[in-house]
Amino acid sequence: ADKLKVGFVYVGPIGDLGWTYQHDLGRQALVKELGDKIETTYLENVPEGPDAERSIEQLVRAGNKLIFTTSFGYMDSTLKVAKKYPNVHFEHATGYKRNPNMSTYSAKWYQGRYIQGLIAAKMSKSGVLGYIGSFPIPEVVSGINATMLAAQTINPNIKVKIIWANTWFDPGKEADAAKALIDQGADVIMQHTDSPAAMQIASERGKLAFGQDSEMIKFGPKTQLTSILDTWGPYYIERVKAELAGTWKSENTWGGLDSHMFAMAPYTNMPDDVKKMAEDAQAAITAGKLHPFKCPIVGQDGKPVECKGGDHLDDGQILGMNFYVKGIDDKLPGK
Amino acid sequence: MQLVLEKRVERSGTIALVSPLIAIGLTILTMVILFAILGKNPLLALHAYFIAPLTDGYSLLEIAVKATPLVMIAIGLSLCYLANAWNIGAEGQFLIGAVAGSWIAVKTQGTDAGAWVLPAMFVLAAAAGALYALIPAICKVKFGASEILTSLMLVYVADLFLDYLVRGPWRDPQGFNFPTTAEFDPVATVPLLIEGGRLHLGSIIALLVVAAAAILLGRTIKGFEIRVVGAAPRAARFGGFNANQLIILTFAVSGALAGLAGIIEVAGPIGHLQPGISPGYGFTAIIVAFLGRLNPVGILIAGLFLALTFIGGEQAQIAMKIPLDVTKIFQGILLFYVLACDSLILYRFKLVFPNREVTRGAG
Amino acid sequence: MLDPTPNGQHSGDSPLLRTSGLTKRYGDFLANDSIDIDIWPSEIHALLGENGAGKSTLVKAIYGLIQPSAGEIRWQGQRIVLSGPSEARCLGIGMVFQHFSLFDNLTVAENVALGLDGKESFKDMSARLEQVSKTYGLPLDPRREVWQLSVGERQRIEIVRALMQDPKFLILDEPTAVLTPQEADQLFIVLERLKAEGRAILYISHKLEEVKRLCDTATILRGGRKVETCNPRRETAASLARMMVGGEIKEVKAASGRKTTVPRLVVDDLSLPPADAHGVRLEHISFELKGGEILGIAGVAGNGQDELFAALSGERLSKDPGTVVIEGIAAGHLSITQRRRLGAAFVPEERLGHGTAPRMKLSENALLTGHAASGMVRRGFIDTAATLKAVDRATETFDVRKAKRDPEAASLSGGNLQKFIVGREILRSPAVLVVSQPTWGVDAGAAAVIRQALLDLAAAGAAVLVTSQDLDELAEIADRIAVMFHGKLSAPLAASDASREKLGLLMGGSSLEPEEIAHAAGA
Amino acid sequence: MELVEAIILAVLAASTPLLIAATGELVTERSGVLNLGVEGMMIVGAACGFAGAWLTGSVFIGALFGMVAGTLMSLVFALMALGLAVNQVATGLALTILGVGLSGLIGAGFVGERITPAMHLYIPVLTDIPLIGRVLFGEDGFVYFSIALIVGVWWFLYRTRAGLILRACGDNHVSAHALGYPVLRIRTFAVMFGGACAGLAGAYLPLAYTPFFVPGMTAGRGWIALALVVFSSWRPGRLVAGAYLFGAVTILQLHAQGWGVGIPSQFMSALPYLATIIVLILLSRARTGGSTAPAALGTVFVPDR
Ligand SMILES: Nc1ncnc2c1ncn2[C@@H]1O[C@H](COP(=O)(O)OP(=O)(O)OP(=O)(O)O)[C@@H](O)[C@H]1O
Ligand SMILES: Nc1ncnc2c1ncn2[C@@H]1O[C@H](COP(=O)(O)OP(=O)(O)OP(=O)(O)O)[C@@H](O)[C@H]1O
Ligand SMILES: [Mg+2]
Ligand SMILES: [Mg+2]
Repeated sequence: ADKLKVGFVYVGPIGDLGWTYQHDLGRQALVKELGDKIETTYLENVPEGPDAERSIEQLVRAGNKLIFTTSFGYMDSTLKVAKKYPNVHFEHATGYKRNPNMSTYSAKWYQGRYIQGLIAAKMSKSGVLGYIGSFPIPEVVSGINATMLAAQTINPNIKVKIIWANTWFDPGKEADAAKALIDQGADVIMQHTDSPAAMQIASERGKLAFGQDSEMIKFGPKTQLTSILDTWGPYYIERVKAELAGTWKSENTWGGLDSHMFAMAPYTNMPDDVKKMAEDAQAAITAGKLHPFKCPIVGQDGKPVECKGGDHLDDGQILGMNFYVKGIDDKLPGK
Repeated sequence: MQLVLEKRVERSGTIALVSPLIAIGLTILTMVILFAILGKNPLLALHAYFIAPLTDGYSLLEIAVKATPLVMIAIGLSLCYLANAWNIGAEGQFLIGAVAGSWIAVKTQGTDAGAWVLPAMFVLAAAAGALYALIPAICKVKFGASEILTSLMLVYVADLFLDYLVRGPWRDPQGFNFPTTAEFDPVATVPLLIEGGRLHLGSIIALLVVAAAAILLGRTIKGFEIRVVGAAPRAARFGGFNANQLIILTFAVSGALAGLAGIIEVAGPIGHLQPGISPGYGFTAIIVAFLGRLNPVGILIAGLFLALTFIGGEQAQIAMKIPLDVTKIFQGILLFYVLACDSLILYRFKLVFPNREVTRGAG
Repeated sequence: MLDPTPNGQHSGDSPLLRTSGLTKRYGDFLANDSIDIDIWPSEIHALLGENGAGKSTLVKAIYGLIQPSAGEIRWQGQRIVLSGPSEARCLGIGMVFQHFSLFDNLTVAENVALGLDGKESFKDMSARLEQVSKTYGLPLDPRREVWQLSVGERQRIEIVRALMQDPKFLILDEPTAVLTPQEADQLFIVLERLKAEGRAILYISHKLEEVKRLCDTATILRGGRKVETCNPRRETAASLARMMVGGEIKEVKAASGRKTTVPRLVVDDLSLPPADAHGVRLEHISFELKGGEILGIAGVAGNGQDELFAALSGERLSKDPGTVVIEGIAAGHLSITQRRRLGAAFVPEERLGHGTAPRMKLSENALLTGHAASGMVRRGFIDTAATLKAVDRATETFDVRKAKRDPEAASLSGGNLQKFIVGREILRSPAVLVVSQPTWGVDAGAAAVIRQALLDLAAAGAAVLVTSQDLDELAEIADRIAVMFHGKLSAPLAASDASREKLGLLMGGSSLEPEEIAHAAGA
Repeated sequence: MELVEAIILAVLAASTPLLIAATGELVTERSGVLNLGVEGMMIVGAACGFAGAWLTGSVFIGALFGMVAGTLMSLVFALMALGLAVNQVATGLALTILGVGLSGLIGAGFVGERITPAMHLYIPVLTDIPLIGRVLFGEDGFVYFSIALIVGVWWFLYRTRAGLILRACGDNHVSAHALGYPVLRIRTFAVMFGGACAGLAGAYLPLAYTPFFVPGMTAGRGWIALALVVFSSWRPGRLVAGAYLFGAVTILQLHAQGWGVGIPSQFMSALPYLATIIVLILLSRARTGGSTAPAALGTVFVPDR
């Protein structure tokens, strides 16, 4: 029989060392696992504008039966193509619109950010954390909040300085932002942009930092505390297997540590007690015993945030998060 | 021995006709070599680039869709360049046009506003693009500031402005704070021409723009004015034509066309406003304008041809895993060859033998 | 050895420079056809010829700027092949170009340094520059940038630059075209002195009187060939001109019964500040030109003729509408197009790039001025047939020779293009024609055609204003002649009353006081 | 106070690639050639510079690779714009497209690798002087080189005969040709110098700024360099001021965010561009006479022979 064709649409170059790179690692894992049954194709550097729809459709027309579109900006394009080709299955990363033949998938990175917040608060001597944001979208904002909530459990007076780079990817600018944060007193750098530039700067300055998307220890052997690793491989394998078995269904997968949608890189460059604390937190979160957004949560304005998910915020609140929690001394852009 | 250029007495009509063919031939030859170096089968690659997209209806329509904004912007730019006004900020004017047009779409969202919405969006987008283009034009005319650079700087500003709007005030309230406006209402959407495809009214508008430009440049005194001002400024002044007015005019027209292209793209193939609405259309259009030799019909052909290389590049990526970078190299080389061959319309090669043996006079 | 006798007999065995069979070919066109010329030390050698005869081409080849197609150059008896001007300078050949080879945004000292070979330090060079300019009475401020200088000062830089090379042989290509008579006189003193120092000079000029005064030998070129070498002092201006043109110059006949009518162009107290740093200020210019009349404006180039043309044509506007009145209508504030609609037509000095767009077709160039009032444009649309018809009419009436029906302007020879331009304007039957240098660079035949056309136009009742540096031309066609100097216009003299002497004084800036007129007449 | 020193250090680093690339373009433009392909030459310089350093382990050799790559790119430009008299604007844009493609292809094999970045100078005692020590004695070699480069270019342009000839070509190529200067050859050298500088500036990014290569890492810096040349009105002194000013605005807007100024970050990011436009206008207005730009800039020259 013909091999199943699986397509991928990437927003960056596969060599960006970050987001797209990790998706491609996932694809490679897929090939390794199911290479005799499937054939994969990818399109890289596909802009999120009008070209996206065509790129996706080109993959459909080339015979791909399952297509992963790996950037938020592809959401509407994917949906349009999905409606046009009901017999092809689509998987869109990080979006919220679905169709009977279009799933969404994303990861609860905020869980990892929570662990990072704990570590950061423990490791920071200055009590100031530096945070490089890409764009103030909910995913990034929830990451900042999770970090802060965690850090406040260790040090109620912890401060975070936030710089928005307004780009996912400009190594030079990311490096400049890292320098500025360090110069302003931050001694632990966290980033939500894609290149290892910030890690590199922190390493040069003898500070500590967390990686993003991928393993960045190479760029800071004495610097990286841990990194949130986008491990798409298991998910891709699972979904392709379902497709092969004919059991594919439209789903909303928002997996956390428990479902291995992402992983934490080894905890390095920290004392054993901190490492132990991190591992314990990871275990607790994985087991569902610890929720980063456990109520009560107080917003920046001093008012408690409505608790829609019982004892924690519900997924909708997290997915659409557009407020800062109390203690963040900054203004959310666009508010 | 040295190969040098010599001016022709008159431009060569023959070369003008064959030069694009020679250029394409040379490009293909170069690409064959490059494919061979990359270990790809050159024939299959060429097939993917050039033949495959031309042999199925879907790709043909997509070529038209992709070419639409390129042609529209390039026509405007060609007017500027003919008049010696260097607008390289069409990208910014495209974005501002998209933003301005979208404003109506966003404001009327969910109301039962009537069929006036789309035309109003077009008008506002064109006006905004024109106004935005007027900034560098006025800086040039009033203060003598280089329009090349001011128009380029304004691209970044427009990009950030769009970014601010879609991440801030214009964000879709139901959109989980993601940086996009809500999907435009049907009255604010460019109608499709063929059910199921993406070909839209914009392509017809682009064709009209080409026709209008061809008439303007070939048949009207205004078009003549544009050509003289660029070709011989002093003669133009003698003819009674004002170069400064023309800088303003051509910038405004090209800004309007870029702005219109912007809103058509947003209200057409995209359907909502978001960052990254332009994969560099404004810059690619500069190439289209030159590839088309600043001639409206030439630009139409060049726009379709460049669109073909984009679509073909995707198909080559899918079919043969040829990296996207190769498509860029391909476009760069093509442009080089076309420009080089066109140079032979005005010049011819001549061999000269510089006399090296120099005898010095007896002191 | 360096002691030539004035009648052209030279002692010594070999000339300083000799060309034999020197040929320069441009495509099929022979710009220089087998030219032999000898230059001896202590000689001022004139090179004469009509525009386009090949004078500049010859000296450029001698200076190494262009490579001859055939023939040889000998320097002090030895064959030389020059690959560039710097080699010529090494040998001791200096050159002052017809078109300034200066750099506007560099200082005088830098401009001079660029013409030297840079063996001395910039400081030494600057010091020597000051010394040389003092010695020869050509004052220059080394620190000023060229764009700030007047035409005369620019010419001085060119000359000083050549002198600084201490040349054995100096080539001057039309150095006096842009000088006032006083400046020219100063130059002649310098040249005499150089000659006395034993240097040779090759002197190109169209001013035959000054050649007769200055030069020991004259070589005359016609159509790229050498036709004669003679002693200019023994010739008359007329005989030299005859050799240049190759025959008598056709007489231009004024149509009989020309009557002046109403004033058609009136300029009243026109003043205009200079357009740029090195422009000339127009000051209080007034004159009245009636239909049927030709007014000539004489003057050395750069005295405001260009500015006057721009002000009359409307390329530059004046604030006061009353300063220029065309056909009774105040037009000082009107654009060139509006003035054309009033019945005015204009022919600028520069054919390529000003009068025409070089790379556009003749029909398009007909449209360039014709769009204003010739029915070539209807509701913004161009009537291509009408533009072609205008080309055909000009071609027929003025015998414009061209390779095809509608070629690019740049492909026409200078004379033919000029005939086209004049034809284009005259065929619109203007009420007022303002024309600048109508026969500059045009051969005698074509020049006669153009002058006749101007006369005929006036005869038909138009008012014609002709600016020219060629006094003979003005004498031939103008009814009255005024002189432009430093942006001021003298009162017009009746042509019959305007002797060369009077005009010469006016061109030098003197006002004609009664005793000066007497003096001039007596000189 | 330490913060001031730190900011100055960051500004110097951010400005250095701009300064190097702009210096090269300044020389190119002074000769009368407008090469808009700086971004393309930079990005190829970045890819080749990284490749060189990774293959040989030497940052210095990497920098040489970058310069050679930039030079080769500029030769393509020279062939087109000078040899074939093609429109310079179009050629420059084509060069940028080609460069982006080429760098992606060249760099693909090196993605994910890292090198040891360029060393920073350390002179005991001197480097430790507070406030100025690290600024003056603790930079990487590129920073010192960029300053030497611009001083050298100033000296070359205004104190040497070759510089005078180069300026003359940019002012009036017809006159320069008439005086016997090989205009096209001189311009070719100027273009090559510009290419070498752009290549080096590109190489600075993966060799000193962030010790790894990723496609597109120049992120528009080549265009900024071009703007800086105009901004400087073609004067080396003002170029230094402009480059550092641009670097300063870039860095300070990041700091302002860190301090929580509360202005939308997009507006902060737009500041450097707006500042450039305003300075362009002010400079153009302040002009008194002559032309600020090299008079022959961007025009085609085909000599008569
Ligand atoms: N590069 C060229 N290509 C073709 N023809 C040329 C070129 N240069 C000069 N000519 C032609 O050679 C002829 C001689 O020109 P040249 O400049 O020597 O004339 P001239 O005697 O100096 O005239 P003028 O008195 O106007 O200065 C002219 O007909 C000119 O058009
Ligand atoms: N720079 C040039 N390049 C190429 N061809 C030229 C150039 N200048 C002149 N020619 C050609 O040489 C021919 C002679 O031109 P030129 O202007 O010298 O004529 P001319 O002998 O002066 O005639 P006229 O007396 O009518 O002015 C023209 O037909 C033109 O095509
Ligand atoms: Mg001459
Ligand atoms: Mg002639």
